[in-house]
Amino acid sequence: MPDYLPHTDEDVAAMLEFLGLATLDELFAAVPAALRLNRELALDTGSPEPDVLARARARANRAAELICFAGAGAYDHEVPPVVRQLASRSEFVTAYTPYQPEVAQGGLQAIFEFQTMVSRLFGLPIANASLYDGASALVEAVNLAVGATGRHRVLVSAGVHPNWRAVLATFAAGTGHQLVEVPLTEGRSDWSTADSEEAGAVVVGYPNYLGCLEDLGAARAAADARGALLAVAADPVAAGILKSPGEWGADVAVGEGQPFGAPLGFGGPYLGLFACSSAHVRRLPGRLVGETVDADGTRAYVTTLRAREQDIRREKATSNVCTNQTLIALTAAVQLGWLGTAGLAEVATRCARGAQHCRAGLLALDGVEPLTGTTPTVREFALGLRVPAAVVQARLAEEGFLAGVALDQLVGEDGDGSVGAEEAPNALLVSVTERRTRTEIDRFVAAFDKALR
Amino acid sequence: MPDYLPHTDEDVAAMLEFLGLATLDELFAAVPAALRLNRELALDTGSPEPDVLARARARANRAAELICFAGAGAYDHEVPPVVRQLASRSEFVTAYTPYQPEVAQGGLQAIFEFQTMVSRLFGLPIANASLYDGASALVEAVNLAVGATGRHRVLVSAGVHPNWRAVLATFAAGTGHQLVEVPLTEGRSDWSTADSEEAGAVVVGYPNYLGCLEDLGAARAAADARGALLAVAADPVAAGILKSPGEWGADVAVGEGQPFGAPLGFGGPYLGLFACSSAHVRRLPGRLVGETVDADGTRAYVTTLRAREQDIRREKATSNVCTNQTLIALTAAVQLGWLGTAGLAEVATRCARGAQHCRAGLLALDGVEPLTGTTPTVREFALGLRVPAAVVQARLAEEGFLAGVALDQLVGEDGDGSVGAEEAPNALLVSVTERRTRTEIDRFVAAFDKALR
Amino acid sequence: MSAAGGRAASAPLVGREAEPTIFELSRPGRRSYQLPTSGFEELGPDELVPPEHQRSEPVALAEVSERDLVGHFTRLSHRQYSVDLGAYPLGSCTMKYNPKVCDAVAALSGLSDVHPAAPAELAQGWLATLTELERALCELAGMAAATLQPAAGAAGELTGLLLMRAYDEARGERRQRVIIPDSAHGTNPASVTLGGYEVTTVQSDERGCVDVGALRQVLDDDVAGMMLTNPNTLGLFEEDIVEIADAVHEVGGLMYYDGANLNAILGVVRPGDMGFDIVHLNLHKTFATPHGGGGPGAGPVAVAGHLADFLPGPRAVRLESAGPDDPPRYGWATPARSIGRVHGWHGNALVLARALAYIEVHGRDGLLRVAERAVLNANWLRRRLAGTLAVPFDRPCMHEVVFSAAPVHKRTGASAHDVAKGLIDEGFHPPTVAFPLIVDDALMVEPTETESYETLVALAEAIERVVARAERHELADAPTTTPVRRVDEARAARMLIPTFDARR
Amino acid sequence: MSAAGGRAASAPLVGREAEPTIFELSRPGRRSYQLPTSGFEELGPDELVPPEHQRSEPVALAEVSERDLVGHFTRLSHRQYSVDLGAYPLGSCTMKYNPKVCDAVAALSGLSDVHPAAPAELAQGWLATLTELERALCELAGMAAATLQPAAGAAGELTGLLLMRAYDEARGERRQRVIIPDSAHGTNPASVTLGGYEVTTVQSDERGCVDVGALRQVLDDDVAGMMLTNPNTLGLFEEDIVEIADAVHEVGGLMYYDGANLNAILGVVRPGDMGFDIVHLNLHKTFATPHGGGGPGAGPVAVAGHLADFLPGPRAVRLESAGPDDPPRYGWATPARSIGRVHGWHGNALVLARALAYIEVHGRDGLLRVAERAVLNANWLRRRLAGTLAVPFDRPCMHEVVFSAAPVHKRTGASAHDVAKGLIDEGFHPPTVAFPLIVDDALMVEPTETESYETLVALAEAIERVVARAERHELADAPTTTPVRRVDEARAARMLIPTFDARR
Ligand SMILES: Cc1ncc(COP(=O)(O)O)c(C=O)c1O
Ligand SMILES: Cc1ncc(COP(=O)(O)O)c(C=O)c1O
Repeated sequence: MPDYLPHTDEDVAAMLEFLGLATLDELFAAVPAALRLNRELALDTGSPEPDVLARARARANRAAELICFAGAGAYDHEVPPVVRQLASRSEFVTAYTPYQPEVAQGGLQAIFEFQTMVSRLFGLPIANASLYDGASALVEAVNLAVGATGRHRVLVSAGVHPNWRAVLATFAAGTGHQLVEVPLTEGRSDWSTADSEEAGAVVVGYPNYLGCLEDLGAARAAADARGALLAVAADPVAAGILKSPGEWGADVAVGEGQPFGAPLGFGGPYLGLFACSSAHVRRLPGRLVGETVDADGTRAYVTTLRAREQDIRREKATSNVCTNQTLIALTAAVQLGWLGTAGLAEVATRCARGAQHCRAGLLALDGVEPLTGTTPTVREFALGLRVPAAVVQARLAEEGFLAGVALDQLVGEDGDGSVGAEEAPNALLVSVTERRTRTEIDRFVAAFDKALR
Repeated sequence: MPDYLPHTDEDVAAMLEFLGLATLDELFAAVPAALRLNRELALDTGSPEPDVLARARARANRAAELICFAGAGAYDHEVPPVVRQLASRSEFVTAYTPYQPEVAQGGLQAIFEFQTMVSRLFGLPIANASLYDGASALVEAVNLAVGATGRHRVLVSAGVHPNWRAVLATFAAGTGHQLVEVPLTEGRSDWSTADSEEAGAVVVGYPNYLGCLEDLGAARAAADARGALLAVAADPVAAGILKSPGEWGADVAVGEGQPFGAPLGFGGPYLGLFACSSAHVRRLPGRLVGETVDADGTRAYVTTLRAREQDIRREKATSNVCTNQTLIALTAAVQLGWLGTAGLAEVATRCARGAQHCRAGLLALDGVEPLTGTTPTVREFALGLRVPAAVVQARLAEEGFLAGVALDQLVGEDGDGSVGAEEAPNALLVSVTERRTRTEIDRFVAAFDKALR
Repeated sequence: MSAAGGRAASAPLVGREAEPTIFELSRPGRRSYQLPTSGFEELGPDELVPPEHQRSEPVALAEVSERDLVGHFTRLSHRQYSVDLGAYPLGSCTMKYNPKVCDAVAALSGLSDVHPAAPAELAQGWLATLTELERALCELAGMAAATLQPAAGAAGELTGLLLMRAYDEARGERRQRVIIPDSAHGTNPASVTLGGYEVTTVQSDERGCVDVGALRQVLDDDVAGMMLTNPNTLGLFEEDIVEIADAVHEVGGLMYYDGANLNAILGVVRPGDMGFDIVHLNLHKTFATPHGGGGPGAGPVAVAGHLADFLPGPRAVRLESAGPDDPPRYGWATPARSIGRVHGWHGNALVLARALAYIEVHGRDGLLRVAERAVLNANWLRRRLAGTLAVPFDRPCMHEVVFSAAPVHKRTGASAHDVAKGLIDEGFHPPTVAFPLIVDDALMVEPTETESYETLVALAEAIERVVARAERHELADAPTTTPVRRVDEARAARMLIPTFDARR
Repeated sequence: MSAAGGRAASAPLVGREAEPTIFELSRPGRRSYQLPTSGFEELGPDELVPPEHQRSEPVALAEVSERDLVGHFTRLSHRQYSVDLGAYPLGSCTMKYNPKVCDAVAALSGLSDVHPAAPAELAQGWLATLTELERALCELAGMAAATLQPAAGAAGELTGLLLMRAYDEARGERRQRVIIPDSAHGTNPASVTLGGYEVTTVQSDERGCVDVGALRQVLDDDVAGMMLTNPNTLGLFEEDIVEIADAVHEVGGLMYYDGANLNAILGVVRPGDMGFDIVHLNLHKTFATPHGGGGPGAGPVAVAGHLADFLPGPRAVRLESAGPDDPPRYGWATPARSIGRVHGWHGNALVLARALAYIEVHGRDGLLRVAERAVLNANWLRRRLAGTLAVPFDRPCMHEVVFSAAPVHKRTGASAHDVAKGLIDEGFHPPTVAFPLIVDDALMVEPTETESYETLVALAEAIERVVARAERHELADAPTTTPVRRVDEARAARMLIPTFDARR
């Protein structure tokens, strides 16, 4: 009966005696007898660690072994041993939210550095200490915009990741926002389709989820025309070579931070990035670390503007967020520290370089068409195939490749404003990271050719 | 050209200027020009980490995937994640020998605890801070005994691991010890075969390398009769259920500490365990940590009796050992802390239980004979097979098993006092650890049966 | 000149200086990163990105050597308290020891290197993991089905409220209010607002529990439901839970269980059996996901059968097997009247895998022991410290106990906050202060089951010493042993410096 | 009552108390271990071991919960300085930053889970690793062949001396003496004794190098060889090395190269080209095996062609391939006149794998940069600190520089030892003190190539401040910021307490 509990039988006996109790069961005297479970849980009895590890190993997935050309917001980037090792230091891993700053300077300073990095990346002066993921960051961005403008109508480009739009829609049921989908034309948002009523937010991807570069100038204009804030869902890696959302005039920028050191991990834990202009700092969702001094005047860090938060503001809080993704944010700070100025630019460039090579190779094949016309893409791109994308995926898996993301998985068989019903089943989104070598890409293209036949 | 050096070009320029030098090459002005390499090294240029990791992965070995029934001093024991994690904390990993005790209390205290554990395990009051491996610990034990007695003749049981005996012989060429091999009869040392001249040491395994329990009473008597110290090479796991060398009257006990937390690692880094009676503390080889106090009277630790060591005593030192296996010793302290009193006994018992089950199963097969008669064994046992051991190994590898250690690999085709020339090629040493389940053992026996045909 | 990355003066082992930021350690031209050999000719952004989209300058990040990167973050780690260093008796937070085997599970390449959009056939192991965890959580909660998507407790709460809403709408109703007790965690009211409801607060009675009379007064058919945690945030079991649930159900409301305190009742009593309809579970509390300095966590939501159809999707499900001897197969399915997605993918998957490992190691027997020992520890401390601190609700507690330093405060001027700072110098992380809000000078202690009797004694003695120091007016300076002294929180808000760039 | 495992008061972050030993944390009946389900009935020792061999009581180890185990060793780690915390400028020790990629290589299951007696066909990857490393080391040393068995430098030295001996004997000789300079590391004379030789010490001249005249005086045909490190332990290059080697060779002696200082000359000049016959390499210094608090290391020995036949065996070798397109195959071979084994298996294999990874990451270009930067850093410090400390041998150094605090000592009473303790309070690990023995109050500084310019400046400034404190007689108390103050080393030897049990 091995477990992690330190209590010897004598301990239990002595403690019960101190409490004037005869049995452990009496500890639960307050629980009405009728409610007690009074049977064992229908779970196995405890297994020793080696058995549990063996069981977990047996749940390994074939996808883990494939050379990855899938993206759509989750990318197979290089994470070096040094980043893994630093980010897994147990002081960081087994700490709580820094309620006692005197013994939490380590985590606080790391997050302060993270905020600085995100702020610089997105070109906006304020960044918070993380949100759950890109989708939740977008939800908070829209909430901020609606709160700031008092307008519930929200224009959402169909180029925003379909899952994120789905999450937006789910939560809009509570907040009552009215979401208006703005469809894509040749992979770019067509703002002319939306009516010109006032709105609280205009939301657009950069690049959008199909990999296309949106015209953020047009998006800014669409927002201005409607009195809305502009919220940009930016790919943080592509941001390494693209004009920043801030420079384009965004009020809020959000992103999925997974590419900065988090493993693919079947979708989580990931990292919601959130930055905004100074005007909105008091509406900021989530935690914010600020610099201050200690009693001796030494530089110190602490979570600040706490009056926005739920534990103080309760039903009037800017958001309900409490536990968040701090460790992943810290990991991102380490990973961005490792990449540095040149490294981030190099990663972004390499992704683009590989993607362009791959795209050219695939488009030269019989039975492959571009799905977004000639609109420029950066690190991923959408294709229309002669055969269903799922079939190509299955065939390429046999050859050792994860071929990309089948778009009907994201938009459904009926498609949406980004991909039409006719295109959806045969549409594939392909992504290339800096880990993909030229040889791998060339082999992939050759295997793809075979798979189409 | 990525590397780990922080120097920017400006740094190099500024530093050279400060030194009044024009080029880096001038730093090497003291090197006679004729000696300079003046060509590039015939090595590849540097490769980025991911490439190097990929290359290392490509050097993976088939043996790593096999279910391990090999032992002979290197065992496939359970090492839990908690031990790996603690022992790989970078403070322990990237420290030097504790020359400055004020900033090395962590490592020092861990080694003090290690020494205590080894002392208790072997039943002797003094244990050092580690030696390279079991073989080198044995060399040091013999050196100590010879030094203490002034007698160079050393009786070495053929039941001592053949590789260790080989190492003893190699170093005896320098120290001039005369090694006398004492052969085994039915797996036990036959002291009657050795002449009764005075000797410095009597060396015996417990259990010996063929897994047999030696009569340490007889060994003690053999030592006493010759005025020798008794040095016991003990299996530290079996020691968990066996009478300790100290209790048997050993003057020195040594062992291979690999089973306490070190991976198989193709033979290293392992851990030489060394314990002795108080009489010999000033002849102790290697480092010793002692408890003391600091200037405030607080408990503190420091390496002590340093006057034995080479950096002070130079040619008169008790040994030449300097860098040693500290991290592996620390790992052993963590692993033994994890096992605790009950755990070590349980591991030893489980090994014995599995080995007995396996032995019975194999002996029931056609074409398998015991190699050591009816002498009791604990965790491993030697068999004579109908076919060459190498053939059985190869066949069982196909079935997913590492079948054991072929004894001709250790003793050579011609055998030695432990295994005769006729037996050697067909002799196999099989070992069972607590990691082997009954099902695995039963499958192994079945596959073994097939392999013999 | 930038700061010296090789100077350890900020490591508490050898100094007390401030650690420079990574930006101060930076020197243009230094680098750590190394990328794989790609085999590509070196096209730059000019060839890859249209000019109007190009960044004019690279993002200015820190430029450090790998050595300085390691020195910096290692030193930062030495400036951070953690469970692995010592007890962390933060009430409501369940800072137990997290078995390292769970780290090992989460690090397995076969799990961690899987793309979330991989076709189900290539991710069977993950789908099996999710369905098994869902089953275990439902059994523990006494519920029928669950979503594993919510990334934390608060996300679970909001999901639960949207389920209420969907249920309401399916009934053709449009209820407006959700009831929560005044002792509730701040996420509850915040979530209620985001769920589109109004908060109605119900007072606690003098026993620290929901005042059933007061509750009845606010119940009507505009009430969509009630959120409750049981044991509540005072560590007390709501003994009238059946009456409460019945009353809420009578007006057509749903009962929502905030599972942050599930640790106390594992295998003893189940939310479903208490009458709850919706339950969120804080896996990062009960199921030993290390808290990571503030996450990641996971907040699955389990529901009774009548709500299963509304759950977020897609959910991993076990498919009908072709034959009885065929291995189990798994796929995705979205419930018929699903409220939709609440996470970008499938939730914090690696956290979910950890939780399953934790459940498997403990098993039904071990989980029950967890609850027993957690409650035993808290009660021992309650009794032991009853003479030192006030115990506002002096009756047996569950897994945590709320003390009040108010009498000490009045007597000595030292608040709960001061006591907390004093405790740091004793080598303990302080308990939660200032929560729950309904107790003055609250000190909320949750020892958890993984702390030993000896640690409880040492903690109690430390608190006694600190209170004695308070009597001697010695706490104003505390802490004195930490790398920084008391931190000026007010200044941080007044003179906001949220990034390094804001310092200038 | 045993100590409290959850109290962090010994962690420098929150306290300054002593950390209890694990034995003091122990409580009978607690446990951490978990073993796999075996499927065996529970036979005990009685059924498994004959009575006369049975232990009467189990080995009394500590009994702690996993939580206390983790707390204890995590707190101990916070009481330990390391490269990852800051600079570690210990002369002769080459405490450089060790790339984490090498840890990752050593942790690969395909390497670390291989039994050393596995048949060669099942261990081809390992044999390839060993042969590739041997080739690289031979190229770096300018040698023909190598053994990878020696587990550290000293083991390599003894191996080298036994090679000398075997070579002698093969020539039918029986030489008795080996020459070492007075600046040699202590392992050299100790190894000479163990090799069965007598030590003849040769003085250094006023330039800090071997006095060639004095050397010639002790050379005769009883000299088996000479051990030398170049650069020597003063960090100086022995410029007369050709003359020295020739002189030794003339009397029929062999030249032995102590490779602990190879870091200085990687790719610049090779021991083989200097006239050495035998070379040991300290992989844990030059090739970035982290030092582990005192090992494990590795001390391969490379030799010139005429000694290859004597090398220890077995050695991994590349076999003739069947056909030109066949993949390479590897096996074991023992040299014809091998001195025999010097390690229980094949040496510290995982350390060897790390070293190969280090060599591969750096490559020929990177290794040369290592040497250049190491020498640049040391010279910069030498020049910068020349006004603060004495420089006994004031000429360009190689990768390390020996200062003398003797003038400071004389002036202020503060010895090199005191200066070292003062430096700790500045946030730096001190340099090596009291070595080499031929310099009074030696402070031997080896910054290594991985420390930055900024760190060198900070180190220099710190030393200047410490010397200033010496002038003010403020060092007697140092260090003051550490968890323990100055440790009483004399008492440890006088009142020996080598185990917890000796305390009673
Ligand atoms: C009682 C209670 N409810 C809800 C929450 C919110 O959970 P989370 O922090 O995971 O969002 C917490 C934790 O902080 C809590 O203690
Ligand atoms: C110059 C010199 N020679 C030899 C050695 C001995 O090497 P090792 O400690 O690996 O035995 C050392 C290291 O301490 C050294 O610095």
